Amino acid sequence: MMIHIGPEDIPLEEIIRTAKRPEVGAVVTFLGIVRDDGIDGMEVEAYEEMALAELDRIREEAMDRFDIRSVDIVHRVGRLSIGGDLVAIVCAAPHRQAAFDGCSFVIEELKRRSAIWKKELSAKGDRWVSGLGRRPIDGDQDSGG
Amino acid sequence: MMIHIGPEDIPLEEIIRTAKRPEVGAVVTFLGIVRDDGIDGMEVEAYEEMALAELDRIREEAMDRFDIRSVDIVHRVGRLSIGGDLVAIVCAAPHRQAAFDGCSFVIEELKRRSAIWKKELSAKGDRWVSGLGRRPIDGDQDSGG
Amino acid sequence: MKVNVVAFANFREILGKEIEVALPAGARLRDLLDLLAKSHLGLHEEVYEPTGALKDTAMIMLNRVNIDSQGGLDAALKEGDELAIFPPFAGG
Amino acid sequence: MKVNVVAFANFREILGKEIEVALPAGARLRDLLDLLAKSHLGLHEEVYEPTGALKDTAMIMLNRVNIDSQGGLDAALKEGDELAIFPPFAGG
Repeated sequence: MMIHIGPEDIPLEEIIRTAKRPEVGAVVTFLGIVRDDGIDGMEVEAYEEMALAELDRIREEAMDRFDIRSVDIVHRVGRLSIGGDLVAIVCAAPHRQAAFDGCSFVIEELKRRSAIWKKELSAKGDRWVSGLGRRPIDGDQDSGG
Repeated sequence: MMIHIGPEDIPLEEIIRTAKRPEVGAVVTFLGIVRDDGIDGMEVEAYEEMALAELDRIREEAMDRFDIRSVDIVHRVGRLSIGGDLVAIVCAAPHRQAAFDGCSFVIEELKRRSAIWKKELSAKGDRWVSGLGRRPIDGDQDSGG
Repeated sequence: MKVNVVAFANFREILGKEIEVALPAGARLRDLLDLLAKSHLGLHEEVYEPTGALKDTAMIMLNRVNIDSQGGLDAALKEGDELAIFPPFAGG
Repeated sequence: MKVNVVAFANFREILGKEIEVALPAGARLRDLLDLLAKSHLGLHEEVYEPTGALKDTAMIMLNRVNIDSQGGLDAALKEGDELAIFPPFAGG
């Protein structure tokens, strides 16, 4: 299992291939990409030690809550273009419902709890994306899926 | 968008890459693989014309119901080994909830409505998997995620 | 008249994937199944309950439409009909 | 005493990613923020409401624990403390 924060491309195919084990029947993947909301791209930064520790806790909670066999989480940082990969979560389970539930749980918790920030870059002016910290926001208000 | 039934390997990375468009922020992928339930592999067959027509309807229903931009569905047929890809569904949307909902909808409807059958191959004897046709079954009773 | 029969899964193993069957004019679905059962061992048991009713696990389509809406076993056949027989779907 | 300050997002743009600050013994979090605000334009407005309360959008951790549970602005600082300041998380 892989938990990683870095500027590198996400090796999605390799992660999915590694998630396949004999007892796995379902692999659900969430890929968040930089959406074109009239922006030129995105700048992403992380408080890496804190974010990695929290992602590890989120993975453990997911493995406790759902009948899943593995969770991989990769979040990119640095300057990302429109259509660029932002985050990938790969959740493998014997059955599909647990794989869907685990994958969805991890992305929701990641957005709420991991020390990562995004800035939308635009000719009209850059803008830090409003986060989900103390003031929970319904739905998506940013360009990250 | 791709709807395909065939024996070939599923070009998952290519499908995901193609699903990325400027207005897409989330790509959710379901990959069903042959799980080791004490079997040696699986033989899959389809009533291809009928299954393809139904998969096309399922895709249209998903696009009507959810705010999604694309749905790809690939189902393999023929002899598959443990860990082999069985089915892939790739759903791309501006926001993550619609991508999850669309992907989950398509695999549930595919299992219920598409003219495809699986036989579990085992030294102890081959067995056609009980399907979800007239007699809905709760949960997974087969080795396909 | 001739009708075409396509079969899948356990029914394919009994009948073959696709066969053409010659029937007397006026034949009904029941007649076709009885004729096939004579030459294909095990078909009768896969299609019928001991009571003579169609099994839940035998799904039959006449020209791609479920026979339940076409008179069931009494559905009338005509030249060129396509009959498909298969168990409940189990894809994915 | 010296404390270490790490900042992210809009606070990094104001303060830099990591700075070391010398403070008199007995200093509290409020003193540190006031000292930083003197030399970093815009920090005060990003941290404080006009009322003087901490803004909801200024999250401050002292040694990786939220300051709300450590006395808030009155939290006492000691040599080697790590203060982190950042806006609400916006990853994913």
